[in-house]
Amino acid sequence: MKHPTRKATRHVSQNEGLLFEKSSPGKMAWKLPPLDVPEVDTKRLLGDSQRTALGQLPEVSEIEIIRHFTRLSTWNYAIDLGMYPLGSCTMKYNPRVNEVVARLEGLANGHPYQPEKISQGALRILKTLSECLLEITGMDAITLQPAAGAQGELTGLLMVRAHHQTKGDPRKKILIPDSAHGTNPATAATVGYAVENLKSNAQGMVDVSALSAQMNQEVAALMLTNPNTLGVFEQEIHKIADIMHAKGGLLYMDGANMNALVGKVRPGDFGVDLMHLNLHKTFSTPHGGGGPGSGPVAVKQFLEPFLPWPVVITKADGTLGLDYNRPRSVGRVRAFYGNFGMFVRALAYIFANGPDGLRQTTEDAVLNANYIRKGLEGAYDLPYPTPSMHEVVFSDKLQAKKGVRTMDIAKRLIDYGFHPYTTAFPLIVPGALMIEPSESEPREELDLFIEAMRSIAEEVEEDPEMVLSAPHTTRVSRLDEVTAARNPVLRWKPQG
Amino acid sequence: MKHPTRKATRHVSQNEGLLFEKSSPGKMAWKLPPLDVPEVDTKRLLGDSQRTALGQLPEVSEIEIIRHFTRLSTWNYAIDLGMYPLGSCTMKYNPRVNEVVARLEGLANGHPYQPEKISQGALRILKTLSECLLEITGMDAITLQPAAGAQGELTGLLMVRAHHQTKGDPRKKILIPDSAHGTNPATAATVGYAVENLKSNAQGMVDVSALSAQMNQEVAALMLTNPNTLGVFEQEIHKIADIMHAKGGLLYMDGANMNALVGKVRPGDFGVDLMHLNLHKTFSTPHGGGGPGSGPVAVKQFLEPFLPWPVVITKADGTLGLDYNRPRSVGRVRAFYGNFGMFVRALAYIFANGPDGLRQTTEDAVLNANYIRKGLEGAYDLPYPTPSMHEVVFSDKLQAKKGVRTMDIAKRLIDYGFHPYTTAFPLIVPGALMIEPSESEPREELDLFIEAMRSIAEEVEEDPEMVLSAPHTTRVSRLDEVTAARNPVLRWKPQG
Amino acid sequence: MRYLPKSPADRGAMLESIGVGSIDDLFAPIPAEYRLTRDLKVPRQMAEAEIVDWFRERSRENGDNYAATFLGAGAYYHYRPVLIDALVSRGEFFTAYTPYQAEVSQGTLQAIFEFQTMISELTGMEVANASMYDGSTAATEAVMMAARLSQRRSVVVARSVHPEYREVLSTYATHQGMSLLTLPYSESGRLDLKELERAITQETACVLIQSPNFLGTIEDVGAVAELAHRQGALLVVSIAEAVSLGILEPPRQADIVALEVQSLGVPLGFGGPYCGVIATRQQYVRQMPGRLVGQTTDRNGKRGFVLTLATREQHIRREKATSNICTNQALMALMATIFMTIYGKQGLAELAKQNLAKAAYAAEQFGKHAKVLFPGAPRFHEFVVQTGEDPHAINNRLLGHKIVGGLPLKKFYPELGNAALWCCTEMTTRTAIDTAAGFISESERSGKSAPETDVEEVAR
Amino acid sequence: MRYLPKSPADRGAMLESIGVGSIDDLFAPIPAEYRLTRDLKVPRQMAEAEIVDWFRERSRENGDNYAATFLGAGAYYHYRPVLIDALVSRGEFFTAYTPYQAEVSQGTLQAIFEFQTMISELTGMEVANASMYDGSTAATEAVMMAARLSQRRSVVVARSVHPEYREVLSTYATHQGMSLLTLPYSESGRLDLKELERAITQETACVLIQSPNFLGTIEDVGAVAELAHRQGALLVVSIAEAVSLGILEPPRQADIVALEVQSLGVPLGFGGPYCGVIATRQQYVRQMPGRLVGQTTDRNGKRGFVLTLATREQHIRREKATSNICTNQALMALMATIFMTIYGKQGLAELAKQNLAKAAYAAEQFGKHAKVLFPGAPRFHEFVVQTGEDPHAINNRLLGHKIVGGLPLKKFYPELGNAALWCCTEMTTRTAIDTAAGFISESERSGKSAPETDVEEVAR
Ligand SMILES: Cc1ncc(COP(=O)(O)O)c(C=O)c1O
Ligand SMILES: Cc1ncc(COP(=O)(O)O)c(C=O)c1O
Repeated sequence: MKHPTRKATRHVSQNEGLLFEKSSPGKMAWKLPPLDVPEVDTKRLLGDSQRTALGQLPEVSEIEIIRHFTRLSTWNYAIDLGMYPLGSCTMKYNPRVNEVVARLEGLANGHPYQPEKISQGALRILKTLSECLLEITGMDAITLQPAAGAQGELTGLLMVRAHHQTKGDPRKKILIPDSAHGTNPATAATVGYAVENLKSNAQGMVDVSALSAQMNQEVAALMLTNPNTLGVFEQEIHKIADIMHAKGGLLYMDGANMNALVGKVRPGDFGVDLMHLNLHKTFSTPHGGGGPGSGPVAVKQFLEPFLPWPVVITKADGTLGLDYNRPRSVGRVRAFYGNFGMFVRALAYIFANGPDGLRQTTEDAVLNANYIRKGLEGAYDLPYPTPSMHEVVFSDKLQAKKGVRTMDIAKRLIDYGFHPYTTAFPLIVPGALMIEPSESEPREELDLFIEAMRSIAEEVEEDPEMVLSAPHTTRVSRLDEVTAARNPVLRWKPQG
Repeated sequence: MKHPTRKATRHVSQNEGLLFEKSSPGKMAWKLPPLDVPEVDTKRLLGDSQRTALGQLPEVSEIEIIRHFTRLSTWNYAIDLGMYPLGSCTMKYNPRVNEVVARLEGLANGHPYQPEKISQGALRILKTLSECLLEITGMDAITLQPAAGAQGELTGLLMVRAHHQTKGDPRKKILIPDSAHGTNPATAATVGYAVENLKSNAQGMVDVSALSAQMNQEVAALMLTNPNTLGVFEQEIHKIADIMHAKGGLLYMDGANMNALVGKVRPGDFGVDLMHLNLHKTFSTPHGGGGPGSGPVAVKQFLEPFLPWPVVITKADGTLGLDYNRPRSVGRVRAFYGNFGMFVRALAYIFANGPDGLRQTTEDAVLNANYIRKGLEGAYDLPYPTPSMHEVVFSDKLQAKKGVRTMDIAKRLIDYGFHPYTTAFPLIVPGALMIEPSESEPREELDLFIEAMRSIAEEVEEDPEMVLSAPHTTRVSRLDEVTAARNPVLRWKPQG
Repeated sequence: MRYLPKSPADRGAMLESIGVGSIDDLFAPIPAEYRLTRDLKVPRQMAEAEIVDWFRERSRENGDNYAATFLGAGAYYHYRPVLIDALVSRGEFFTAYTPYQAEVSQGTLQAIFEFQTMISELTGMEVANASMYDGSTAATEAVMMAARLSQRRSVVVARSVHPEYREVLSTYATHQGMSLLTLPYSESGRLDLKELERAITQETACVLIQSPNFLGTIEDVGAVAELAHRQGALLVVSIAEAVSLGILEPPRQADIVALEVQSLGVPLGFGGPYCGVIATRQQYVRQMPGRLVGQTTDRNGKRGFVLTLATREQHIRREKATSNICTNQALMALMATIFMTIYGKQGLAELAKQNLAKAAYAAEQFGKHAKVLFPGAPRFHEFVVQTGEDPHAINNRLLGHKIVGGLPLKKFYPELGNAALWCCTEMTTRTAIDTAAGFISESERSGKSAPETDVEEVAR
Repeated sequence: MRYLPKSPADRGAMLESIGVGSIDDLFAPIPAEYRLTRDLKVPRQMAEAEIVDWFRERSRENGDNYAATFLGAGAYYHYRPVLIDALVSRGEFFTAYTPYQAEVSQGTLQAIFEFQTMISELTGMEVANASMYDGSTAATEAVMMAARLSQRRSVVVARSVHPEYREVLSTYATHQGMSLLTLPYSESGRLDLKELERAITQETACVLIQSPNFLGTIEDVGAVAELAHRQGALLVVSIAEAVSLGILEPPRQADIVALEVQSLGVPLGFGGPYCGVIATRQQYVRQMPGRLVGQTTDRNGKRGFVLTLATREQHIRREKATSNICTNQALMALMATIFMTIYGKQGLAELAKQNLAKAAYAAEQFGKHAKVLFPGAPRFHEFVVQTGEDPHAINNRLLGHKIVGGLPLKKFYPELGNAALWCCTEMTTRTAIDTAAGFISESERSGKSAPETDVEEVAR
């Protein structure tokens, strides 16, 4: 490495094959208690439905399983290891107490259909979290059912649709800024809407006059991310809301970036009609290598009748219950009540913070992003000079001259001991470097990041090949994604 | 690396400074609940005893603590990562269920002085484990109090002393084979005995005629490790016992190597009068980076009166209790009842195995050691050709010709993805390579180990410098132990 | 605040280096009139011990001390080996993001590849994806996928599919202009094949069944497949109880299998997070929703794994994507992977067999006193019992003995009268079964039929 | 057996490669007459679920649902932040051995170095070791160390040192030909200084005191040190409650401090594993028992850590070693390190202050009804209450309210009559204190003095 880093070194790392390659008949990691009822004749009970062979499931022992997954885990980067500045992902600290409370017997083993009288604890959690989220968003009613942000969007657009249908005015289109996340248009399509693109202006914000022009009676809603995916707060949010409302449209807010707002401003106060939250971003529930998430949807009162069933209610005797009798509801978007385990964690996070902690969190998140922005200005091109909130988006314009693109810089960042930022999103920035540090980074880590990024910028000038061929310090070098997609090998198969 | 290994690769690894270097006034990872009693005036209550400054304790946040210790942990080798063939240490799988049951509320939060009527669960564990260990060792009575093997030795020798004193025959000497572990002589000295060395014969066993000659009325006991530290079973054990007993001496067995015997033979059946066990070796309790351990001492009936107090008894009403009224007892060797958490784990291990599992475990441990022995014969010098039980000891004689010693080979083994074996012990083998795989290694891992060791032997011939300068793949290269001892820096101090 | 790694001095220095006077300067882009000038009305900052206490209290209110449960119905109480939590609690797994950057995500990627392989084996399909939200959305997305594959818009659904799964399907389908036709079950508790034959047309995109179905009976997948395929329709099989595949022939004749893997090591957790997964034939993979991991090589020819076929997904294809799913249920898929590895080929079969035996015994005991419905078809570990008395009343009495009875079915299948769905797993002891049988017997003997209004609605 | 990673085929192939016909051939060295030809009589192999159930049952029998405890006396109930178990549960920590091979043990080594530093700071000493078994053996070994340093063989011990610590010291000392002289406490509950002055001679190796002592009072360390040093004796201070150091001046005048760090994040665990540690002056380090980690550099000048000064230890020096200790309490030391890091400089002071306040409140409340002994000296969070009635009887009634009362002292200090040692920590709620005070008040008012024989021995 030309520019040595203070952040990371190389160290010996265990190899490990696939489980199937360690399997041998007769090895086992299980034992069942003795059966306390009579044995059964499977053939007699099941007839043709009886399975004869269980295929290639592995046979291994307990120690091998511990080692297998422990070794695998050491190949991953993680928030617990260092800064994970994926823009739009809000990779923040996942508090350990959340994991403890989510595993408490009565919560972890609660059955979704157990009688209400022995479900008061879970229902209380649903209710308390709902109340907190409503206060935080400034909205009036909420559903916790959606399993992730994208399903929150879907639930929201279903409610938009129901709203217009109830008015006898089923509209056809959803407006979506060109900076939006892919789930926004994909969701609109899933709900049967046509998607109309909205161009951003030179500041990276919604072009209000263009919006005015595009807005009409066909448009059901605008899906707006605020701050948007450039990390820019839509300063003309009130005008945007007015334009939408004037023509009977609704303002949907993608709340993926709520980490920039909590405790400082409430979407319900600036004209949003409905929005989703990502508990796995703003509210610290762990990403788990790709999920689970949780995407509650909060709405203004007029949309309350359309919330999915069931909703939590307080019954006459003061106990909590679930109300399924919701004739105007859009229905159900998944079985049971949502990703309950994530509610427990999000609520624990809110408790740990309190009002002062939540506000300080937001302030620190914005502080961190601006510190990075300042630190990298000059070294990387900043396509939109508009003030940043919780994230900042650079482009690879300066480096592209040397043939080095955002993905190359990202790979090189790995050698410096960091997980890369988000590459190639938002689409309005060609060659984007989308950086979101979150509030969880100490200044020390930010300084190392800035140092690494500046060092890479120098490398691009002095020795672009070094960057183009990165990473150099990982157990595998750059992987061939093209071949993977061309000849997909999606599962292991026995040799020969 | 000349000979590439299939076992390991290098991968990027996070650096991390000392906690004190991350500290900054006002950062915090704690919060106390509000005080529900009146505040106090500390000065008034404590006067001069009040502390004014808490020195250099660090001030950091939760995420920094998680990262600090997570990063540190990734610099360690561990059983969970691979084979850990430290001879005499029995590094076996530490079952995860042990950790779960040891953390059950009533066990983890039980106070040692809580009333017996709410301690029946803990007492039942003490009793059940005692019974199992007595059956396994073939002895009659046991104390679980000693905190580790060395304290077990001490407790045992105190009982030896009490036994002789009771007979009005306080003896002065303990016989200890030259192959013994350092704790044996150190313990004898702690108890006030003179240590007399016993030379091993050419087979690495006790020289029975020499023993006959050395044994006399001055000798209180022989401390014998069986199998001994060469992994060799003392085949003339019956003669040894007879010689000791004939002259009124006792046979103490260091049970560190019980992993070679459980379920196959019982020390109580071959003449041992008393012995200790290492629950952290044979019974799977984790080593924890150096402890805790647990060293129960099992004895024949005639030594029972000397056991440390208290002992578990069954009371008239059938409940369990602790008996402190033990007038002939050697006393107490530590506060409370021993490393209780380790008892829970050891018992869980016995339950998981049952009689068949325990026997199979021993067989596999011996099988693994012999497989390695076979695999390395020829490549390394085998000073004692006597059959091996659970471990095998080679010497660096062949490699020493090229100036490569056991410690160099050990360091090179790290590059091949393994933790080294035990070096330079037992003392009777100059340049020892003491290898104990335990039963927890799959054949695959043993093959990789043999391959690595053979490859190193070749390297010694072809390129000894490669071995002498190892390790090459770790985040730090070989550390300077000499300077560390010469100018000890035993704590961090603020700069300047 | 203890999660925030900054001292006041750090903040001051950073503001200075940014060149602003105060933190509020950074919030200037937010129009002043909207800025919050008060504290949020959420509970005050709590100590860790207080948080634990609060949730402990909730846990206690949530039946943490119940001795046995006979509830199943899409959420199953199986033993979760302790290895699962020990391993998924490693920060490298649970605090990692979606493995976009393959070189520092090989752990997650290889584990997903193993998951895909095991699910393929378990379901008898050729490929499986990395996960869906849950069984209900997996079934729904599988139906959408079938619609894309067949280019047809009508769906035939068995009424014996989990009622909540059908509700989800209906929510999604409504706005896609798809028509749903729900077909009844026959005497045997299986989909009525005659009705099915009549219902399938050249317009039918697919048939959706569940097996074992919600009533506990195992569908005749082969016969349904034949009827569907004859008209060019696809067969989608939903499986809510993955453990059943340890002993039941997988639906190899299906075109798409939508599986809920909760029972493979994912906690009941009051209904979520669970983990759906879609498996199908290789040829259909480009219409499959969700993430996929594929094997490839690095620049030195070394094996490695990457996310692949992303052109199906929303972040590339936007409104033309196969689904809007992004975040999925990766950690639960990892739990299932570990569970399947622990039990393996032999253990999963034995586990399923114990479930079968427990339910067979229970059905026999209950059957001595009350009517066990649908005796004509095989079942796995759930069965419907019809009693004289409202099952809520029986359950209420059982609750007093710390036993949670079967799920009353009146809400979902009113035509079955006083019926409840009972489930036994390896966790159900003979003692619990005998106790429950005793209560049923007592109820039947005393000819009870308490008016429903007296009875608390013990199941929702 | 599920822990064993071998298939029958593996075993066969391995035997073949070794060149023996059966496994029993490998056990041939064991004389046939001793070989076991039957199964061990231990419980049959149990499933994981059965093991968990068995220990759950034991946990329930062990007071897992008690609301409050007033027990201290060398084992303290403090809140254990969840980070501790989250971190020590990483296999890289708890499944590693003693860090003999530094290059692959830097994690453990650096953590111990941090432990040594923090313990030095906390105790006001210059250096600390890596750990001892517990507070009792640490105190005992500290006394042995003092004997080596002073080359004297007489020891003066305060009777206010934990009785079990004194028992351990006595066990060790007896066989080393060391004499022990035990000195009484004064009216104030402190070591009687006049007696001390008389007792110390030119033969005295050291004086051993504990502070806060077993009776809860804080010793006048300075005065004791002066008397000891005047005669060339060393002062060894044992500290059983490490949290006290958050607010109490450390015994800087001591020569050796023997600390029990259980209260810094180690579970009560029915008495163990705990963690002792010895701290002392730099000049005495070569007579210190136990492991030590030192800082050094690698071949490239990079900082690293190693075990050092091993020439003090048994594996090098054998019978001439400073101690026979080998395996110690590393994982508990790691717990304490994490605990100290979490609370840090500020938090530890605040934590100690809450303990002080709780005990002050409790002593005040109890003092309204009964006699709180030793009012003359300051105390931390323990105090002795004398009642008319036998405290076992009061405790028995409290137990019925799920509260565990203070430790009756009759066994250890019969001269104190109906006295008990009560402890409050940050875990003790005002409600629990008020409830206990109520019971004491009731006992005193009704002038109870039940004959002891009627009363179950509730403390041992
Ligand atoms: C701006 C934005 N919107 C929506 C989503 C989708 O959320 P989810 O992944 O939870 O479905 C994301 C996730 O990355 C996002 O960044
Ligand atoms: C043969 C032998 N004896 C005694 C001991 C000492 O046991 P412990 O470390 O538990 O004190 C050991 C430990 O390594 C040993 O190997």
